[in-house]
Amino acid sequence: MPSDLIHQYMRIDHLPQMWCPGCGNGVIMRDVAVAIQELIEDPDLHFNREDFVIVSGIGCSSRAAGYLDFNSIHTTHGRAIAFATGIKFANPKLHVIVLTGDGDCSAIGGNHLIHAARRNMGLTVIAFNNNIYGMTGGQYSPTTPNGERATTAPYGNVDRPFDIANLATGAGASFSARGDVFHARETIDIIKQAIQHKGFSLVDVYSVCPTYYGRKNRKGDAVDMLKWQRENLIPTARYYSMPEGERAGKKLIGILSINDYPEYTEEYAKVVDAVRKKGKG
Amino acid sequence: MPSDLIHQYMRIDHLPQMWCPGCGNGVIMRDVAVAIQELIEDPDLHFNREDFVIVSGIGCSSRAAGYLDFNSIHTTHGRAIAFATGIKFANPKLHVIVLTGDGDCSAIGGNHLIHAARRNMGLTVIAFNNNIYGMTGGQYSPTTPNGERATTAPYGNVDRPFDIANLATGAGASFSARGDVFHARETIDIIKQAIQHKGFSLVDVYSVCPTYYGRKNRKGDAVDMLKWQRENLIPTARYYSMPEGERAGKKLIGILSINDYPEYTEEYAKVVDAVRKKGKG
Amino acid sequence: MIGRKRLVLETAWCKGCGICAAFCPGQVLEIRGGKAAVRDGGQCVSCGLCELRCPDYAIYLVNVEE
Amino acid sequence: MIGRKRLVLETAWCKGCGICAAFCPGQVLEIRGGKAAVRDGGQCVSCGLCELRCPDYAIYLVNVEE
Amino acid sequence: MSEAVLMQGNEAAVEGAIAAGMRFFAGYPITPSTEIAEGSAVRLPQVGGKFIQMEDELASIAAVLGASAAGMKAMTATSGPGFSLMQENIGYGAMAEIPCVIVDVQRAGPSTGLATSPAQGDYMQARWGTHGDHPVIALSPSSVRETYTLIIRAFNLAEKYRTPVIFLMDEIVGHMREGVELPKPSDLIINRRKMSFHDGANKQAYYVPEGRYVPAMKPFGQGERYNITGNAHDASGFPTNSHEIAGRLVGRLLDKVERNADDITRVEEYAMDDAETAVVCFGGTARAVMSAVLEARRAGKKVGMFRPVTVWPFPEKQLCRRLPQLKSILMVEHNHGQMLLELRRAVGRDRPVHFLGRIDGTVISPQDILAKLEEMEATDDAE
Amino acid sequence: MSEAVLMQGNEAAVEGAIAAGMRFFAGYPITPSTEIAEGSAVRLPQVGGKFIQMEDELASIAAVLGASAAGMKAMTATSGPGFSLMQENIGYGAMAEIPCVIVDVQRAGPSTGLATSPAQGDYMQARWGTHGDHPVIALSPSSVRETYTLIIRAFNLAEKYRTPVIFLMDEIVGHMREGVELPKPSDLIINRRKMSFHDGANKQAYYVPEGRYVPAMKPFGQGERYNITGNAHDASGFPTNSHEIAGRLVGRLLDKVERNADDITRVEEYAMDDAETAVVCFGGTARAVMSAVLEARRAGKKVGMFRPVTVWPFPEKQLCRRLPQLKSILMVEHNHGQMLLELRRAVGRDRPVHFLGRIDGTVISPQDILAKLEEMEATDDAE
Amino acid sequence: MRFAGSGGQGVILASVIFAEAAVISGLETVQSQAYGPEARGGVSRAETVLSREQIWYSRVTRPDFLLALTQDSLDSYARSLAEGAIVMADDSLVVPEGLDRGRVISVPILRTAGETVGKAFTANIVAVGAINRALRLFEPETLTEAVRRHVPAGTEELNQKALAAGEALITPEMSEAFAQKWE
Amino acid sequence: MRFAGSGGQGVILASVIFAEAAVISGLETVQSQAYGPEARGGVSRAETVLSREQIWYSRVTRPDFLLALTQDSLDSYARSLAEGAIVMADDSLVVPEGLDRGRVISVPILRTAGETVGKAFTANIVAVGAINRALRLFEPETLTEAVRRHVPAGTEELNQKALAAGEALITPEMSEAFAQKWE
Ligand SMILES: Cc1ncc(C[n+]2csc(CCOP(=O)(O)OP(=O)(O)O)c2C)c(N)n1
Ligand SMILES: Cc1ncc(C[n+]2csc(CCOP(=O)(O)OP(=O)(O)O)c2C)c(N)n1
Ligand code: SF4
Ligand code: SF4
Ligand code: SF4
Ligand code: SF4
Ligand code: SF4
Ligand code: SF4
Ligand SMILES: [Mg+2]
Ligand SMILES: [Mg+2]
Repeated sequence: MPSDLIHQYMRIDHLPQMWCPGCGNGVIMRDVAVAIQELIEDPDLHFNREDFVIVSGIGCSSRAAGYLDFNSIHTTHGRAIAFATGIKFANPKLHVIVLTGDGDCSAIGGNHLIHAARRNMGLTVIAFNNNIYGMTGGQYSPTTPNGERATTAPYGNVDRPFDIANLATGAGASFSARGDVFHARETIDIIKQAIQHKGFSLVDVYSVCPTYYGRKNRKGDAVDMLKWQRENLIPTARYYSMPEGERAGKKLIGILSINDYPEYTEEYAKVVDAVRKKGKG
Repeated sequence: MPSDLIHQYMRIDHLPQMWCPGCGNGVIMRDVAVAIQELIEDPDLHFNREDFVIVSGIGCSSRAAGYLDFNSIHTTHGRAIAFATGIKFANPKLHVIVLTGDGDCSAIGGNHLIHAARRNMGLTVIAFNNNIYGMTGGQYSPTTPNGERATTAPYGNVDRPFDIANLATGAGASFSARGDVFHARETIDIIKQAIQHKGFSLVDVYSVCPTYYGRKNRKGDAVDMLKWQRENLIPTARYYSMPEGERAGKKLIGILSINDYPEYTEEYAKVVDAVRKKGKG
Repeated sequence: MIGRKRLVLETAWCKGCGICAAFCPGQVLEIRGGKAAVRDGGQCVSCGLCELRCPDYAIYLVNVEE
Repeated sequence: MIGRKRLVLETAWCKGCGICAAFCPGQVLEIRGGKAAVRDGGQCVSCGLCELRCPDYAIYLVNVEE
Repeated sequence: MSEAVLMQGNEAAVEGAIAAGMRFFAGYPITPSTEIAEGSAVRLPQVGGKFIQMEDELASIAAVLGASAAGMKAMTATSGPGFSLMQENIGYGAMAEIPCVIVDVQRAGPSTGLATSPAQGDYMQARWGTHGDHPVIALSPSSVRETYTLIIRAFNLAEKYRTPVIFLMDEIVGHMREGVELPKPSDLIINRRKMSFHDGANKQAYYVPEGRYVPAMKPFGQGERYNITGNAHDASGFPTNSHEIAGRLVGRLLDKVERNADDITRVEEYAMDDAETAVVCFGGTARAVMSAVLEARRAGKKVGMFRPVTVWPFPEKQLCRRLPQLKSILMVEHNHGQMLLELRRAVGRDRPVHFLGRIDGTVISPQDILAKLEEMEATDDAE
Repeated sequence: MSEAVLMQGNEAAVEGAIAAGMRFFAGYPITPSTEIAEGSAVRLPQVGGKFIQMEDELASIAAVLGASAAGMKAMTATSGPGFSLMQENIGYGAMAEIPCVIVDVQRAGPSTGLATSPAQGDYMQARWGTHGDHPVIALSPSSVRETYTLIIRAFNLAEKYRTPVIFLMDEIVGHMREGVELPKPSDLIINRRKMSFHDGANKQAYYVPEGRYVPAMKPFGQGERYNITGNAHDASGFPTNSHEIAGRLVGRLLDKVERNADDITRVEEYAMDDAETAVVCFGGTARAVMSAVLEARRAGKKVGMFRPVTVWPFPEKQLCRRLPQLKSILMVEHNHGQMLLELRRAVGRDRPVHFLGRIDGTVISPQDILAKLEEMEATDDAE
Repeated sequence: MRFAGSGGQGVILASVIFAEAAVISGLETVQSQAYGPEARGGVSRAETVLSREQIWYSRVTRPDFLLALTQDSLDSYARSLAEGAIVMADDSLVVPEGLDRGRVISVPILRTAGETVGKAFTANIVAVGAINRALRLFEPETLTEAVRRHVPAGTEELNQKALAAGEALITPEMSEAFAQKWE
Repeated sequence: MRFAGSGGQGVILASVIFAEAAVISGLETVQSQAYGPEARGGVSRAETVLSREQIWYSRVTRPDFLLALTQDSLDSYARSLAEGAIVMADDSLVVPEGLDRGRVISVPILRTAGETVGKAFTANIVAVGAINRALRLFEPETLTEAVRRHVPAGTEELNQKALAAGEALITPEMSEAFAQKWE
């Protein structure tokens, strides 16, 4: 018997999930479930369970769509955000949450990411960023650090990595944030804010893949990798209270940028209204 | 008999080109030819004509590849940068110049743009940015300003536009700049610098499409559109000597950001060297 | 403590990754035979960190009716 | 002026867009019958702006042998 | 004055789709299909629908599938290069059983080819463009008028069989203008998406009662949560690794089209009753064929036209019914011989099958066909 | 100890390609082809070559074509979903005549299907996946050993005919390990890219002498500047709107493969000399077929194996040569019947063509085939 | 009927307006055109087939009527006319040899648009007016309605002016002569 | 020979090592495996066919030998063995009913790897050593070389240790008994 949360929000027939021991995906998936639960249960807010749609692409992380007991759609590799755009635009009252991998959203799906950000389409994108292609067995991804090893970077990675949150901001995202596995509570709160944000929101959640990324790069096991996150990823309050000098090499966990551009489907609705008022329709 | 420049660097059998009267593409294409000519003719530099490769996608602007008398390849819509990546990587001594449209490089080709920028692949990308899909008859592009009209935005464009130069910077481009049709001499100089830059360089050149963008949006004819550029696009020196207040609504023509990350093919060559030294090869 | 809570371990779901044990403030847990196990239940402060970070939902707290 | 230059108009290539005329500092040029034409050649200061901005390479300067 | 309206084929596709209930269009412009996007951009807001221009064709088909999953009748339109890019997700639509209509207005290829010239070179691609075994339904109109009514049928079939339907137009019809008398939409039965899962098997999303082929479809956001995936999946929609379940699933997908071929396939026959020579053609090519057949009949020749309206599945049965009366067959199409392959397979070797094709982007004329018919007479007689 | 090396089919593809002169690989990982990318990443730097992992399959094929234009023998490898994404640029390669090799290691589909299970469902897609009429050469190996030599042939054909060649593997062969004795690369003729344009017609890039089909290819950066385009183009490589030139171009592209079919197509025949029943198959399926044929022969049955090694163009002529001696034919493939369609078309109705296929991601066994052969005997006799 | 000119001259629209007039009058009609590269390169020609019976093949191989606004189009399409076809050409064009001058209506379409109407881009509508008057094809109201349906909102008046200016180019005698030849 | 376990236990590698040893010895061999979802989900089983003649069909329908490292795999594959097949199972597993105990080699593979060798992930190599000794398949040097070719640089020593530890699990008597049954 799993906990109430799991029982209520996951398809427990299919648990425990297919992920490796210590894989960060399980924690992030739970973060999403908790965030949604807390939003639904908040009497001041008016979130309805049936209005949530989980969209994913292909990858280890994208299997999360199947486990979460919502309207869910597991699409093709890289296209989750484009599917999500169709879903949201077709029915703007839906809360459309995209669960995706670093490869899924920033390699093959990079174009849809920047365009959804540009349009400010009201989606919440949660990138399970493990710096590797997990599903296919450990090839480097656009977020694999320079010099690190992967099955397709046997001599060290020549590519420079993306910072997915920066990329989204550069493309015009109105909300971008970073979370991780270790700081699960903070990440839950960030996800809650992302879902509540009207317009496009992106949360780049640093995950851990002990099986491929960890093993190839001598990062130790899942516990070691989480310890690394504890030391190097710093939640907002502590980050800003740190002396500048200490911040070097560390990254902020929290909201990185936010603004209130108009949301796409709302803008479109205005056009439709104007046209229909003018007649014909 | 055309001028020496044209005679020497263009396939004059195919001129005058297919573009509409007053289309900015002709000016930008000439800018590219002049920039290359000046580089080749500079005795201090060692540019060889046979080492230039012009790569384009599909669109009005992409027809430029055919007119320029170099190694040239007119590829598929959106894929010019990916083809160019293959060309450059296969033979790094080549100067690979991508001539592309706003749609070609930032709509369908957006992913290749950000990834080439991320890798710092040694390409020079010149975007002929006319804020519209010219070739297909005037649909909005990712750079069509919000609210403007296009055949597919009959009630005004709901999308927010990209700033292509910003997008490239967000993705990690090591050189990004802006040019235009009116400031042709300045733009030639910018293109020369872009070609000389080792690593990925992008020049977002504001073009004019009087036929579609101009007509749909009551921007007047080509002359009016160039006058608008004269008033609103300001070359570096003047821009920075302007009082802050006057800069509002105006854009800088010049280099926007530059740095010296290592270039991709050079980094890869180091890997190959290291591997071969270790033996086996 | 905010109400009494009881620790539940769903061993069948545990994959033995060791995260719960490594970050438990009370050193309540350990890995035994490839699975999480309670070493010293008395030390549990019901902080819920193990539940928060268990990737397989194999460990959690339930409220205890008083 | 840096050397004497002569203006050449390749009317067959001209599409009559009017750019050369609009931005010629000497008002040397005009559009006549849908094509660029020289209105007053004497005013030409050989600045080359017409050549620089003609989208169809229909107007340019050549050096004149002395 | 009549009530006919002058329309382009591409406009008729938009109007017909709207009549069929299409309220969502996502696309990316490409000649010669662009007017479908442009028309949708104008018309959809007028009827409370939505138009979006996506960043490319990959995104367009994905958005269409997403919108359909969210309950809207959705469509996209493209031409060859874009159709190639859509292939992966067309297979997804087939596997996940998401209805939608994909218009391909064919142009001369391969690659960017001659973008504004007519061709019918995507016929085989419509069937085989995506990987793996999958079902395909494709319809092809030959006039502006038919475009309007046939695209309604395309939507109906998409809903009925829960699958993407390919509407295979060509530049000839897409850019042609004709007067069209619009039938009242209410004259045409338009299937609405079923609103609840089939009963039984715990109301699983992909449960199909014995002897049926198509699970009922419930859009997202209306209760009855379920999972959709392009992986092999069980009746609940969850990915499976079971070969048995996967085999049954793909088998059902193929069966639902193959076993319902009688319902799906339609042909137009003209002057076939006593015909000894059948001219087979589809889409815009039929215009020249009709002219030629009329002319040949005037000259007393027993020639008829056999036109698959449903081009996939190929109406093999209807054709074979005509075989006994036929002495010879002429396939006319604007390609190198694609439907010809199906025809040859269906007919076997016992009837001479002749071919008139064109790959240079020009249109085959009635004179070309008449000349070919004469040539055939000569050779067939000689045999 | 022998000099054989234990290799996976995917590894053999890498080693064979390197032996053929491949020095550029661009790809994107996908099961079950990933080992080809991984192997290339390790091996290419060792031989002075280049490996790059691109952002997706669209970029991979584009980079491969670009590298080939710049003078390198280039390859990519993928599986169904990625193969679908590559289709547009496969057509570009055919139109612009840029040689390269595209490996498709087939898996069970459609869509993401059963990613790790074997299938042969992309056979038709290999021929018809891209839009418009275009030529296709596709080869399919049935053992690890053959993978090594056949991929060398794929590179040779790509160079000789200046066209993308599809190397159609399947999971069975891709993931199987066998001991392979590597022939010395020098034993295999490897065509090098021709280094100067054909003389004549002002040395135009796409000039082809009378009676020949393939223009000589000159890589970028070596003088002789020219233009490459996927639009219809004249002999100089410049886009044209002339229907006549376009028609001649596409005609030549199709002819260069069709008219050279004798040079391109290869089949493997086993025990066919006196066979009355032919079992037709390709790729990894041949393993079970060989076992079954051996077994059937042991039981005294006149059964042989006919295996197209060149799967496109389909070796129709070679097959028809065998028709007179055959009483029946059995097609065995891991799909719903794709090569079966070609077979039926080629054979017509005068021989019974039976089919044994599988779409559930499992492997057909020799026992399955033997059972089917027995069933055939029963029905064919009954007729 | 074939309408030929260079891209941007609006020959397509002229062709569409006649098709629309036909639809309004209950005639059968098919209108089509040939394009340059992608949509942009400009239309080289457009065609309208008018008939009382169902029209099948939509392309005109040998048109009965040709409108030519550029010398290129006049020269190239003059060769493929039906016997007895009528040609309307701008008066700035040189009538090529081999064309029966008695069947050529040479009128100042471009000049009228630029000067009388005041907007060069109305040349197509001027031509429509002239053609209709010369060949006596449709009732003037029908044509007025057809034009109205196809021009952008706000330009109706300008276009009616162009239509009238076009009609005014044709004298009653010309009309008498050509309408007969056409029938 | 079938090798079965859960993902990450390296049963593929065990299977590959025997195939490699076969190649080194000049035998014909085909090695194959079945995967879970994409590459990641872990291999459920791997197979090696050894023969003196050319091998065509590469899958094992009824293996002569099964290595089982998990209870699941033992239970499910025990059902499809050839007659007289030999099974090697970790001694922590319960031998299912219906399996001839006389043909089951039950040895502490996992424990040996974890304790004797010191690294749990060497269980596959321990198994390889045990199997080879029990069935007397290849010369010890051949196997040593086969292992060397397939383990990451730097781990050779560890793996030789594992191999030896595996061999040590098999007593000469066991070897005598099983090698005969196998032949
Ligand atoms: C079109 C296509 N290309 C490639 C693949 C193979 N593939 C599946 S998942 C994946 C990458 C997974 O990486 P990521 O998105 O980072 O997810 P992770 O597994 O790391 O969570 C790839 C390349 C595919 N399924 N479809
Ligand atoms: C895959 C594909 N999709 C669509 C098209 C149609 N198409 C050709 S050019 C173009 C857009 C051109 O816009 P841009 O890149 O801005 O170039 P411009 O014509 O404005 O210079 C489009 C959509 C195509 N050729 N291929
Ligand atoms: S491979 Fe990596 S990302 Fe995938 S389940 Fe295992 S640990 Fe997680
Ligand atoms: S349509 Fe616009 S971009 Fe294209 S040639 Fe004409 S003016 Fe230039
Ligand atoms: S964190 Fe969960 S899965 Fe990991 S050891 Fe603890 S209980 Fe087991
Ligand atoms: S609730 Fe806290 S103290 Fe108790 S076992 Fe879990 S982590 Fe340890
Ligand atoms: S700028 Fe050039 S094309 Fe334009 S009017 Fe002047 S000469 Fe003619
Ligand atoms: S050179 Fe300068 S002054 Fe002379 S015509 Fe040209 S623009 Fe005018
Ligand atoms: Mg990842
Ligand atoms: Mg543009």
